[in-house]
Amino acid sequence: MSFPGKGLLKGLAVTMRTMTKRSVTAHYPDALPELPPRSRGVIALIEENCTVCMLCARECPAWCIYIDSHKDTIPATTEGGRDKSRNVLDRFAIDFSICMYCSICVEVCPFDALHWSPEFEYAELDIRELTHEKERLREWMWTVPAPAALDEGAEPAKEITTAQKAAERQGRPTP
Amino acid sequence: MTVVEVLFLLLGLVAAGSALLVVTTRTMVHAALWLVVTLGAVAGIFLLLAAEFVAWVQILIYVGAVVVLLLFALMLTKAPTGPQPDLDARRALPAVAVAGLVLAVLGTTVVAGFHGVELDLDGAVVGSAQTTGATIFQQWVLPFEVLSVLLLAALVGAIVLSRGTGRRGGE
Amino acid sequence: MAELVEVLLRVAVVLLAFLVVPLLVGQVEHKAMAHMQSRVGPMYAGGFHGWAQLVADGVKFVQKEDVVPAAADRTVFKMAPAVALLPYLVAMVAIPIGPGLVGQDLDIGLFFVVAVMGVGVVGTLMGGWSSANKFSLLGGIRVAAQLMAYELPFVLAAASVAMAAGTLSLTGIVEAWNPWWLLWQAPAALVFFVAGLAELQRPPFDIPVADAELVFGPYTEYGGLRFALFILAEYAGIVVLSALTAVLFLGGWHGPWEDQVGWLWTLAKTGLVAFVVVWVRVAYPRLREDQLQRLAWQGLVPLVLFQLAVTAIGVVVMSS
Amino acid sequence: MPLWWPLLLSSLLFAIGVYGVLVRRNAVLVLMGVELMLNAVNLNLVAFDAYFRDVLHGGQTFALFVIVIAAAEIGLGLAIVLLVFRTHGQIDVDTMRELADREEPAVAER
Repeated sequence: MSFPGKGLLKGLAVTMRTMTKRSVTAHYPDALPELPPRSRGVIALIEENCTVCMLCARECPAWCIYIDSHKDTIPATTEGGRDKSRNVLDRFAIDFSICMYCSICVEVCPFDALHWSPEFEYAELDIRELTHEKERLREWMWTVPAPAALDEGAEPAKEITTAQKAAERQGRPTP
Repeated sequence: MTVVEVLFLLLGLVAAGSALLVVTTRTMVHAALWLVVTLGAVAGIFLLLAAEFVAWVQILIYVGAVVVLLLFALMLTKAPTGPQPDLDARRALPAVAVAGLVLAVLGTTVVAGFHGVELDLDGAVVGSAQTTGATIFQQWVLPFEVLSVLLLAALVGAIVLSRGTGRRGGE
Repeated sequence: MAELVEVLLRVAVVLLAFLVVPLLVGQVEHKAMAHMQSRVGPMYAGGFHGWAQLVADGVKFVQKEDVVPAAADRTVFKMAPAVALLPYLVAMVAIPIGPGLVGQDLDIGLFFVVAVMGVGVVGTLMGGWSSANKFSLLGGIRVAAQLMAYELPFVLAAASVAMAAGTLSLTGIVEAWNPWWLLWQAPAALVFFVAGLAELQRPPFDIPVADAELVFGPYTEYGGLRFALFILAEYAGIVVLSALTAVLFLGGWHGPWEDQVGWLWTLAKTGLVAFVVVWVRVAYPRLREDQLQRLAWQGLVPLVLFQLAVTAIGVVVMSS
Repeated sequence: MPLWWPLLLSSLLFAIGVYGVLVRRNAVLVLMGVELMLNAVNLNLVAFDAYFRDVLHGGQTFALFVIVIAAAEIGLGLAIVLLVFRTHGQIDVDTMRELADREEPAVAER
């Protein structure tokens, strides 16, 4: 049956029913949100993994990653050998006032040096202070949660299978 | 001078002054807003003259409806925001002459005709809703009915006028 | 002397009510609307369930810069909020909440209130025109069209109840009120309430300020204190409309123990109607411009004309 | 209060209205002038009503009637103005000459 004002009555009923129910809002500053792993809060950096390959800086659509480095020479370990050279990271900074949280840098990083941390309370009073240097990015690394568990029956992660194969070839027992 | 007289003079000054601004201002919407002031002041004078009902009808119909209609028309006819130099035709002098003549004739007539006549406002003249309603529906029923027919005609006319171009444009 | 003191006292009470009651309505809207949408609304300001949120808002508004657009008509722009707000204050003076509990009892109170409420729209039109902004101007045009459409059923609905009571005095109407008027005058009450909502540009009739298409209609260029005054005018309008609906159609102070707590009944009924105003806002989507005009001319006007005929028959039958 | 005060004010308003009607070019502003004149008439009617203490309240009643007529007039007038605006794109009363006699002897040309 339809009559004029039916929609209005339905709306009134729904809103009244909702009002009498208890709302499940989390009261944020008092109750912190539990964000899942890989939530795009802030980008954290493991400095040790970074090889200064510059992929992240080049792929960044917003050009918000600044990297400075120099070459370091490692003396040869064997007699008559050649000296090795190695990239040393001097500065790694992300300007979060430009970053658009697209996650491209995290994806392209070949050595897993960049990770998403769910940490989001890093507002600053001045926009220039939103450029965070590698020390701060390293600190955020401690807030990166363990990745989500794989689905039931899914293939194990590639890293683990490769490691297992290598171990089998060497004849060691697998874990 | 009594309080009523002082109030009358003040309201009269406001009414006349803002009426002058209605016809002289260079900004069109200001004219409508000054008209509001004039109408409000005249409504105040109605209150002083013991015509309470007429005063509130004046506010309801004029300020609430007529001025809103006028502003609506100004907005629909794309009245610009700023002042415009060419609002008046170049005939201010003859217009002033005609208006002055009207004022002179009417003014001398009323002043000469009613000089020395006092308006007694303390008496039983009360334009309340009850007395006004009673007189309209007992003594003035015929004009009232004629007026309602006129209003209906105006309504139909306005509808026809505003629909006319739409149909022509459609065909 | 005692008379003067009494008048001053009445004015002070009305002014106080004018400043406090709209805030109450605003707070109810904050909280009720939030819960109707499964939220909790403001929780922090003032400590207990954010009761001081609107006070905090007011303090914030006062601190803001007073901005007038360069192309705007400065005087008109600055005066508009006052013109929008004052009529509701004046209207509140004439609304009784109990026998004798009224700012100023007028012989034609109903007429006075309806006339004065129409003036408030001029303020909105002034704001819409003087902002020198296309969105504001469009909003102003919509406000004018909406007012033209809904003023007629609004006044006719008020006329119906005045006809039934045989008086234009608000106190007199409440005195003459009978519980069975709830049935007899129900269409008029409905029309009065709906048309009043439309005159206040409250949702679902808020197409003049439709934020998705007109930013904020006539108020787009306003900020700080002037914006706050416009918002206060909207909530004061809700209070006046609710109080009028309660007094005209819901019997004002009639109720159990009306001799002792009559004024409480009026306030309770006013609060109930104000709650319905908020409730409707949450429950119904905004009407389109053509739907709005159709509702006025094809829905409310015929309905209220029918109601006038019914009222006239009722009055004649009862008096004979 | 002397009776001629409101009467003189009314004459003044009327004269101002006449000036407005004569001098303005915009049709809406012309209508505003007409409103001023009608208001002057109302003021006159009300003043005489108060003076005569008419038991029939003819003055106030007629003032009400005039207000109603003014409302009808403004409604129709603005409908016409909007129509003119739609067809001509402007509402300057000086340029609306379609209903006037041709200045040229147009009939003779045929």
